[in-house]
Amino acid sequence: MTIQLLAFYFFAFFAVLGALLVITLRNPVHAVLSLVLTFFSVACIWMLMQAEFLALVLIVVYVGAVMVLFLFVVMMLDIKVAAAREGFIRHLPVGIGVALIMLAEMVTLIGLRAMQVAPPPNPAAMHGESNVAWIGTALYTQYLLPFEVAAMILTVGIVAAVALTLRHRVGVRHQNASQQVAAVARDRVRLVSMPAERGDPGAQP
Amino acid sequence: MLSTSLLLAIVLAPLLGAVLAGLLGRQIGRAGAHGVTILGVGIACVLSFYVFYQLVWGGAPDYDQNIYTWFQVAGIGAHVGFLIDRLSAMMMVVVSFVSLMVHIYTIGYMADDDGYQRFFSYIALFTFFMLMLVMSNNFLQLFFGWEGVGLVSYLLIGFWFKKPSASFAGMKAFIVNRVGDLGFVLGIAAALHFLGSLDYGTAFAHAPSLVGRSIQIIPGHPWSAATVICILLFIGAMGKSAQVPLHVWLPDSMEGPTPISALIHAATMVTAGVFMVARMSPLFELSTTALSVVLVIGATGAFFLGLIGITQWDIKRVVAYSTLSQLGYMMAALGASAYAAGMFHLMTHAFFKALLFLGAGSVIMAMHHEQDMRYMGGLRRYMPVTYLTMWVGSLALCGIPPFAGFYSKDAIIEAVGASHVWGASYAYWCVLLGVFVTATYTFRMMYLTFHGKERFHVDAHAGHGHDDAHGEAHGERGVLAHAPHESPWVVTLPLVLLAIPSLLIGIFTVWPLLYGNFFGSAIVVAPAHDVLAEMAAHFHGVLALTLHAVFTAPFWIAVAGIVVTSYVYLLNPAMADAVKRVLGPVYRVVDNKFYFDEVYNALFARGSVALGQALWKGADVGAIDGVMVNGSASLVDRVARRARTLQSGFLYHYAFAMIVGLILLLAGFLLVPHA
Amino acid sequence: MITLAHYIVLGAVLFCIAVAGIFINRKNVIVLLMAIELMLLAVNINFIAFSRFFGDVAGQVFVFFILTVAAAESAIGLAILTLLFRNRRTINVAEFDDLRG
Amino acid sequence: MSWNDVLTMLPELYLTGAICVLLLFDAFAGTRYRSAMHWLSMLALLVTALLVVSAQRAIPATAFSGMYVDDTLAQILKLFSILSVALVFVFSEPYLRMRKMAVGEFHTLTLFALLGIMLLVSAGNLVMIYLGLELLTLSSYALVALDRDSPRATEAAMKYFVLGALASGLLLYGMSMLYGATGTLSLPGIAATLPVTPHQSLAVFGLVFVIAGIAFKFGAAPFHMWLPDVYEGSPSAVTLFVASAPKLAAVGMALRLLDVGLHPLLPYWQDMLAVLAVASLVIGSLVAIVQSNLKRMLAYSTIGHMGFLFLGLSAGTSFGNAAAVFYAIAYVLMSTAAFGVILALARAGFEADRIDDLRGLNQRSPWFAGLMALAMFSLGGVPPLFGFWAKLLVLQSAIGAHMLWLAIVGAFAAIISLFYYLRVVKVMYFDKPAEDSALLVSSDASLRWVLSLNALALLALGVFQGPLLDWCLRGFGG
Repeated sequence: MTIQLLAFYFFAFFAVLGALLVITLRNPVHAVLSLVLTFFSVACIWMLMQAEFLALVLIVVYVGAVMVLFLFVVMMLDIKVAAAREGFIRHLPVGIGVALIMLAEMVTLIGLRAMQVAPPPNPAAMHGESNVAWIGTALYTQYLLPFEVAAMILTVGIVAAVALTLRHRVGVRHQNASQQVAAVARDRVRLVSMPAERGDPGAQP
Repeated sequence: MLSTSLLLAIVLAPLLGAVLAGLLGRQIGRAGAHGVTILGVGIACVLSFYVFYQLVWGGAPDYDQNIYTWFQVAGIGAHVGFLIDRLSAMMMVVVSFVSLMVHIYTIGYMADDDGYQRFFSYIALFTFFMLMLVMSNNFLQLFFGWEGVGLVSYLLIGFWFKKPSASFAGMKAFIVNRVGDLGFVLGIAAALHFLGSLDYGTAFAHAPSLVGRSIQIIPGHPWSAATVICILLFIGAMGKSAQVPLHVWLPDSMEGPTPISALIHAATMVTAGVFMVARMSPLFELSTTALSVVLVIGATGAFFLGLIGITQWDIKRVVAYSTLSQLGYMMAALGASAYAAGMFHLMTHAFFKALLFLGAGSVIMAMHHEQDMRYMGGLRRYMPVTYLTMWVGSLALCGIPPFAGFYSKDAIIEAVGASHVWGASYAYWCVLLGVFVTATYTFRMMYLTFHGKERFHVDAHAGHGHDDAHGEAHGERGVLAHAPHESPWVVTLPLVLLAIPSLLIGIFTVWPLLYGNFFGSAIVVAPAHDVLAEMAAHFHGVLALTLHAVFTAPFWIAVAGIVVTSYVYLLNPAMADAVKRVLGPVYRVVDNKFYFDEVYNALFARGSVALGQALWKGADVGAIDGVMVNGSASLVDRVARRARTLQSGFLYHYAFAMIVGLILLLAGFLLVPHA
Repeated sequence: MITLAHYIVLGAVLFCIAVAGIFINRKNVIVLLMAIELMLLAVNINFIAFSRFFGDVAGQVFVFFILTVAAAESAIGLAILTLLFRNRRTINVAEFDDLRG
Repeated sequence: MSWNDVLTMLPELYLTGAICVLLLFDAFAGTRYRSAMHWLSMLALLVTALLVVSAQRAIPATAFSGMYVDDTLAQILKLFSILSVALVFVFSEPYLRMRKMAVGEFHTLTLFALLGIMLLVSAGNLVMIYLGLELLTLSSYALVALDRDSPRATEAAMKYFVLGALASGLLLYGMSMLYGATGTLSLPGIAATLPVTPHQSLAVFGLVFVIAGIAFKFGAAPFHMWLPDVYEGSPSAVTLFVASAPKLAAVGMALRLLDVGLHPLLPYWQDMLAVLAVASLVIGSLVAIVQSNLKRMLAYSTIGHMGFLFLGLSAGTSFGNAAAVFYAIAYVLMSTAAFGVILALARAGFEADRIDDLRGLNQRSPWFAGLMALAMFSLGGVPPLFGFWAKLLVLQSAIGAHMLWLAIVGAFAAIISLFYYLRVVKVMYFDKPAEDSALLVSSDASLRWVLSLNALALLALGVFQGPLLDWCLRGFGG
């Protein structure tokens, strides 16, 4: 058993453990932290595959930004850790059963025998460049169009998030300095000439 | 030589009338509306007679041309075109003549109705679609006309849509016909698939290639392609021509105005199925199985549906069941490969049945929209023209020589007797006993309506007038505001004009139609099935045939029916109740129309609603939560939970369903070996 | 020696855990969002492993895009979540059954 | 990248630019320019459509290293998507105005979704399929939740989001397996490798997941559960959108994946699609019967329609594919007409989305009752309307592919489905309007005219369906 294999089992164990905790823990904050554990472990496994760029992106973007966003929302919403878990416990056997059936089917159908192959030498190193350069070159040549589309998707994310959550609260008074400065006397007082009130004798009471 | 513009004029004249009356009805007024439509249909009628004359005596060749190409895609062409041979020419004459009579009659019948212009527009439109149907030279246009007449028929059944029963009847006709149309569409698709063309000419030319080809509907069970095509097409005919078990819509369609019953539900539209099967004779002749099906279903209707007519009290329903029975006769003739006999009966039936319907309508008008024969009786003194013409129609219906119906029905019975396909002997007994049934219900109707004591009385203060066209606000049953009187001339004129062919047309046409190879190449009969050729050997002229009738079984069976009925209803009225008592259970079954409606209601209407309910509640809650998730929990707990969360809506159930679907698809690959 | 099979099985296990998380969880919408992240992670493991063993860059590039989309997706998901909380004062999955039948 | 690449995908590039301009316009112009936003969006659609039309070419063109494919199929789907989005804008304008919903975001998000559709139907690579799909679905999630204060809309959005993410996870897993089996992401490359790869069983395994993803996008049973809730819960304007152009995108996606990429696996996916088709036909046509909400009923009817569409797809022939595209177009035009009527009747505080709300519509507005009846008959497949031809073609293609049993199931489903379409017609024509009935057709002139045209097109395209069918067939070399 090589040191790599040992490392793989180590990280894989924590990845699976973290995943299991994510879906079982009661407290959402704990669940988020378990997910972080999984992400870390998986990033290490990617490192084992010499996919350094993606491993780093996973840590920096996922753990650093997305998971923080999750934590932020969890805490902001002030979710009560509900005591009632009976539903979960009762449905657990069926859930586990279905998941195991699915796993069994998947593993059977994938055909693992054909996959008992050792990895070839690192392709990026073969090209005499780093993993980052290897991906970067592909990204900016062959995959330029998807790259741009990904940018549009991020824009949609921003537009949607703003459209859904930004609120102009009614009744909140904002100070608008430029309007205040631009105000002139004419705008502040309006003189209205009105005819004097007079009783109309023909009017119905 | 027939010119294209002539044929176009026949089709377009009624359409133009319909459009004018429909769109400008308010502007041109009542007289204008019936003026333009009658003019249009009149033109079509006159020209149809001309075409018929040209084909039969003028020596004009058959006409088969495409006029307009609708689309041409992937080797499939859809055209508008006409095929005018003697078969279609005869149908054109029948359709346009009966339609013209009904138009004239409607002036009187609908005189007080608000929807006068609309009505004329519909019936002219109907004439257009029907002519398109019979003149078509391809499947697609046939289908167009087929759906068109259906559409107008639903519109007209539900014409008095404020009456709930009328709108319900319209719906029922629509849905039942969809079942037929399903078969028809599949049949056309299958014909296109195997024959490679929508045009009759090309398709029929390829018909012999069907022999030996098969189709697998259920994997592993090949069926003959010809049988599948023919049976599918025949299912279409069953819907439109109201054959057992798709007949249930026709009696209900009597909710529509009577001229419609005469035109659409007796003389023309319902015979479209008969016409279609005759037109498809090159295909049907390839499949003995299909012919057997046609024969058995037709004969079954001829006898059993006629039986129902004996128990009905509504005068229109009696005539309606009689129509069902006669349609059965026509189909039986087709099944026996005696296409000419079927078409012959179609023609004679169109005349005398339209006559009977219009006569019934005349009676109904005289009775202030009372249709129940229990409140009639003795009307012969009040309306002599209606009385006499209806007798002509009745005798023709019963097949008494020398009335028209005799020749056609006799030919059918003999042809069925001579047929050798499977089920022919059963069919023979059905059509033979059907004669007795026919005589019984016909004479019963005539006696109850025109003879015997008056079962209504006149009360000037009863207070409802002629304006009550919808039959809704009847006061006491059987009380009339003033005495019944003969209908106006616009009503009686069509009666007389229809009575003439009902009396005479059989005598003049029996020889050419049945034995004179009148239809020529329009109808194909395999030599092994050609029963008419066998019968021709015994034909020695019309007079001999008529006299010979006295020595045949059908005639005496009809006479027996007449005698029995006369005894029961004229001499010994108490007998009817006695017979009813003796035959109690049988009577109830027949009186309830063999429970077709009930069974359909339970099976289809309620069944599909229940199945939908079950899937709605069951699939979401029962299957997922109840059976799979809570399978381990105790029964009490499960019942309680189901009561509490009767409907799902839960995200996890949805996700669960998706995953189960995925697992099943995966399992499909584990378990089912693939190529 | 770590073979391709090791990675693929790890991916399958994580995938099944994530899927199970979606329908086992009956309390909390936010855990559903996390399960979705897990699922995408499993897919990413597959892609990187295949990419590594083929010596082909396409798989890793795809993972890059998946990560990008997942970020946008979680932003929208969390936005909907806050709306839900604002409208209902709860994010309990078992209480969202207004729409059903 | 070259100029040629840019020119080839000019419509998409233009649309991207237009969306950016609209975004800025919306941000800076404020709410006073609502109608300007509407007309600018319509203008953007018009120009995009013109660019698509002007790019008509006989031979398919590719751009950006095969990421983008422009062919007849893509053009048909794009043009009708643009058309349906234009209809969505016209029909929903009064609705949004009355409800004071975010007009700017509605337009930009819808256009983003349209961009996703256009990229999706032109995809030549799994990456583009995925990104186009996500652009479409992410925008759709946001649209469904756009009515922010409605609990039902947000609930629908959450369900849509979670299930949609699950589905795209399944799709991605399948794609990873396809990649593992073939070593390429390019669709033509996959098709070329599949017959020679030693890992074909792995590809078939991935195929199952890909089919699940496709089925979700269509809303085919058992992946349909999101559809009724989203249709019912969304604001009607959004329902209209969700029910229209995305179905064209789904057809495009299915054809790109199955016909272009996975055609060597035809015997496998044919059976799967057939099974899904039967399940959808049964669920769709039966469960719709018991619905009282019109939008929900139309949702179940959609599931049934998707079953029909699968009949065409599962044939796997070029005729079947053309029939499926034809069916999708027919479905989209029918559902815009049906939902258009709902939108025309909706007012502030009155959604007009229950079947009973249509009671006696004929007495209030015979014309709109007629249009609705036309839409219903067309949905039910009554000849000679558009929907009839669509059904006929898919049935015919199923028969042509020797799946007569499937055609018979389809025909039965068509009959059952007539029942609930007729119910709507019956309610409009034979029931009396409620005493306090608030049935009023919107007075918005463009809505009235365009809706009339849309519904009448169902008749016109039924009568003159030849050119459209021809065009669809040409998309597959027919």
